[in-house]
Amino acid sequence: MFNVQSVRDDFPILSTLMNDKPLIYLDNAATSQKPLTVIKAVEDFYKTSNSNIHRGVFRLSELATARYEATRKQFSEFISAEKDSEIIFVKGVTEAINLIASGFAQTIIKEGDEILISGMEHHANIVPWQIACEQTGAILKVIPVLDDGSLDLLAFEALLSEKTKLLSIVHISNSLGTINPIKLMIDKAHALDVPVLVDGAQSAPHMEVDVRDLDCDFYVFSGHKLFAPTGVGVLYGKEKWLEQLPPYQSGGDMIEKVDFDGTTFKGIPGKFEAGTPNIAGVIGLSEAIQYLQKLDRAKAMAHEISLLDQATEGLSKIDGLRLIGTAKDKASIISFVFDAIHAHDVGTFLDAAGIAIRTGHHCTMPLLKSFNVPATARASFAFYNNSNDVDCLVESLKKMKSFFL
Amino acid sequence: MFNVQSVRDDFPILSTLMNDKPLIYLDNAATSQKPLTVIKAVEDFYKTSNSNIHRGVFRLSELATARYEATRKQFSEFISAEKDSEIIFVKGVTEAINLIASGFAQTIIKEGDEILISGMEHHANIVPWQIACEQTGAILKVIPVLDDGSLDLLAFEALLSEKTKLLSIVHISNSLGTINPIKLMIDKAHALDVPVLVDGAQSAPHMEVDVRDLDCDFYVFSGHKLFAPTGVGVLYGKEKWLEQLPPYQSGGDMIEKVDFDGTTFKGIPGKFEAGTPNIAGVIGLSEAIQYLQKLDRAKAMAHEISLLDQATEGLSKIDGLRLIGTAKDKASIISFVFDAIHAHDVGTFLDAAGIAIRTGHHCTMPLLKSFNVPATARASFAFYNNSNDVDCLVESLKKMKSFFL
Amino acid sequence: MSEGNLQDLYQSILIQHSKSPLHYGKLEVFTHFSEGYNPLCGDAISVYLSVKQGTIEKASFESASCAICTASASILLKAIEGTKKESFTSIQNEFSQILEDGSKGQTDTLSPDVLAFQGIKQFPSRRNCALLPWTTLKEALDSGIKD
Amino acid sequence: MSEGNLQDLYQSILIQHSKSPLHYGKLEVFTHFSEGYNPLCGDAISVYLSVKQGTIEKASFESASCAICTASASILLKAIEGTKKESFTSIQNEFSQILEDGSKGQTDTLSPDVLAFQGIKQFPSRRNCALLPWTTLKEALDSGIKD
Ligand SMILES: Cc1ncc(COP(=O)(O)O)c(C=O)c1O
Ligand SMILES: Cc1ncc(COP(=O)(O)O)c(C=O)c1O
Repeated sequence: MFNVQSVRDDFPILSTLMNDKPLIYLDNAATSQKPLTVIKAVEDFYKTSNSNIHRGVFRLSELATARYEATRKQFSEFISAEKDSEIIFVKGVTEAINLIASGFAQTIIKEGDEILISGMEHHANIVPWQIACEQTGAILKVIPVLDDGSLDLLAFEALLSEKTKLLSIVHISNSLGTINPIKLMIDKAHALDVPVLVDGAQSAPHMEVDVRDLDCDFYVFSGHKLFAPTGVGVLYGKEKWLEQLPPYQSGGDMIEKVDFDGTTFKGIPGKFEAGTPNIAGVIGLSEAIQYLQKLDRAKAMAHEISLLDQATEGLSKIDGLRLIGTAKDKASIISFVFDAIHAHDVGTFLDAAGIAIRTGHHCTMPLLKSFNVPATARASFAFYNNSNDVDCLVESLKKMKSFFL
Repeated sequence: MFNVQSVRDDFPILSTLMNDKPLIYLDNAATSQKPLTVIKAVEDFYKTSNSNIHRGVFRLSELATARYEATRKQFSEFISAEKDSEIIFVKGVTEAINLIASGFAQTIIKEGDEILISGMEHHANIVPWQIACEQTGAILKVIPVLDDGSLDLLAFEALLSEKTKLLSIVHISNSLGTINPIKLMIDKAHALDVPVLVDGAQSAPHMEVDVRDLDCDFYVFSGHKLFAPTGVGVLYGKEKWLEQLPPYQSGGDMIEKVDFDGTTFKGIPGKFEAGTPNIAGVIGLSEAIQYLQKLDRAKAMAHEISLLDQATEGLSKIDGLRLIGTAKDKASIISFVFDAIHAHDVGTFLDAAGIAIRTGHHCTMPLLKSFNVPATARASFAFYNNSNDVDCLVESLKKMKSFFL
Repeated sequence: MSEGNLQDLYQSILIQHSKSPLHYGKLEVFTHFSEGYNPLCGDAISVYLSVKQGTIEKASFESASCAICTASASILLKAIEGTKKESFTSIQNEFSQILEDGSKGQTDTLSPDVLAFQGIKQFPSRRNCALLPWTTLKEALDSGIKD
Repeated sequence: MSEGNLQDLYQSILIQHSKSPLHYGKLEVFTHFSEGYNPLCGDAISVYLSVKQGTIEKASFESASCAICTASASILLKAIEGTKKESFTSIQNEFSQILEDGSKGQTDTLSPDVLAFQGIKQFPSRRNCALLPWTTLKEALDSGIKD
């Protein structure tokens, strides 16, 4: 069995109050909480080791550089990348996708080409492609979402063609919890030589990721959802792709030589890491990965699924509540609406009970439009949530009904 | 008098050892150390208040959003901006300049136009313009640097013309310490309707900045050099310019509405802040500004200048040492070379004595080329350095000579 | 905050307005129209006005919105019907005042129901919900079909 | 670390090589050439080789570089002159070994002077200084003018 209490003790915020009630944090899909080891690592870095990297010959700087580069290696192992240089540190998933979209627009996509995404993408995996298409004259194609919140795989196959220059697809929907069959989709795409970018914002926190097994061409992460600090993320890309793409931002640290007559760039990963990075963020990320590696992740996942099952059952019994997203394969994210109570009011009511959930479009407006709802209430569970959290959610929603109706 | 000891007590790292010697940190131009209040603010945020912003209706998220937006206001006041919405949070100076360069390349610069920079720019203020020029067919013009490390202002006036679409200029040179007469330069530029971007990476830590008094069009900062966390920075831009520039990165939080038929963006500042920002970084920045506001900055600056004078005098007496950068108006940054000892060996020797300086090209290769040196050793002082630090530097350099020669 | 404050926010008068909003529906004939949207929560509202010789003769709205927004629209459109276009600004100021400081001040033009919005002060993220109908109506007046 | 370790790094033999490097200068006639650059510290080096029938008959370098890099070049070029092109790899491995683990192992081809580089292990940021002449020479051999 997964010892959830011992895990909870690692996360200081879980023993605080919100609105005078013990905090029940169910907004993990927006951002995760941080274990004490991560918080301490950042604190210690600033107290004892803070220095810029890659440039100093003094001990502090050497150590900071070594830790920064060791995190690259560690993350590379964490997701089974082939080479450490395939790991690029970025600000988060949004920056990662912008980097790739901008590179594709500059060097790969031509007029008439197609980019394939799905109807359940986060805005971060829609808007950069709209812009890339606008700049190049390419066409954005969208895989439809079925009523249960799974992808229409037949339509997917029909949409995939030799015109497709990239399939960019979310691994786990942040609004619905749907786990997409990306391995299968990658295989189909590769059969037509179409590279695949996987938006892993929601998957890395919930499951083990093996990019070599998936054989995806890009995989992107946000640290803040992965129990690490804000402002840091990771772009994984296969070497052959990273080498093809032009630099994104330019400036210090990503160059080999600057001259007013011309500038030469570093190879990967350096060419994509311009300027002083979020060094403390990377060091926090390193601790977060270590924390995850010490967990029994299989048990943690099983625990999350048991929370999801408990919530699904509890919520299904509430009259007037409708679940949005009921695909067979789901992670511990659950969206719902009430016939007669707006999601926003649901959020405020739960807030008063100390329960933090998200309400709104979750940066997936087109998806919500296809479900014909303006907003949902969404509870998302991490491995540190427990069945009491779910009970409180269900009980509060029942109370809420009598409050509003 | 400036009470440097009491200030030193605020910075935990200053009482640590490096190579078994008390740390003497003279690499402040690369990155600054952080006061305990900043470190604590980040720690407390993660322990008690961590949440995503702009999206949640629950208390934690409201508070995080309020603090994030309050920092915008605070920073706006700190630099006397006209409107809070002129403050954009970015990763640092590198991202800020890339954002502006990319926007100018897309909407303002045309073939044959000119961008004017100087010969003492950091790579972050060179390479993005080289790329923008390459993309548009514009021409990069460079204000020459005189032998003492000041700008050739006559040449500047000659280079400025109605073809100039932007003057982008460093306020204080990170390699030489030269303080450029930017107010005068801005006046000259504005007389020809040329907007001015000021790279304030090195100025904000050393002096008070008043963007309204300067009347600059853009001013950019890196938090990590301003006693704040890594991975956060600020782009100030006049409203009229920010409104003209297109969004940079796209994704969540910067949109009004996303639809597969078309997307509308938020106004400023939102349109430039895509994705989850470095929330904890911004909160740390807020504390750093508060810390600075509590200092008597005039006294702190006078103290820094006394350190610079002491160092200049001490170093000048060492045979075979040559100062690089001897402009009249200088901040507390001092670069030097030895006839017979390479900067890199200087750095290693000082390191063994617990003294952290930078050696190399300091991301200003063209500048060093113009001085005909491959690298310099650079000591840069913050207000928390003291005269003992300078004494140790000078004494160690003397010892070094007998070691190597 | 507690369920006590929650009752401050969702006063029964407000809940009532949200369940049975006044002036709900689309005008058959209208001279001014605007749509408002709050991306944070997904509130969406359409405001219809029929303005004749500077007087708002008819006003209605349709919305997919939370209780706060719906109640706010209900109270606003009731208050605005029959008034001069110009008086909108003063009504709007009155309302802002109530949101801002929960002032128990006079309500000159607005029905006393509007005092139900005093509780919102404690819920900053819900302020925009209450304001959406107001900004939308303002837009309708400013940029709608001219009368 | 202390000044003791500093002496490990800057052994007197190494200082000597750096002050009076062997094989310094440009060959008048050369078949292979390459430039190397270390952006971290600004070390720059040019390597000149004259290769005939697979044998490196002459080797020299010019540089603006730190003591470690200069000494490394001096020792390398002395060792390489007169050897077969193919033997470079084994010499290079030998050198890497010394940097890596400070091994006191045999030096088969290299002059015993090279053992002065054992101290570098404690100074990871200086490793590249020692390696630059080696990678540059390798490049000269690989991509230089063919003999
Ligand atoms: C003058 C100047 N400009 C730009 C930069 C780049 O700043 P950052 O690396 O924080 O983006 C620096 C710092 O290295 C600098 O000193
Ligand atoms: C599926 C998905 N993609 C992308 C993002 C954007 O991530 P970030 O805001 O960290 O850049 C998120 C998180 O909001 C997400 O859930």
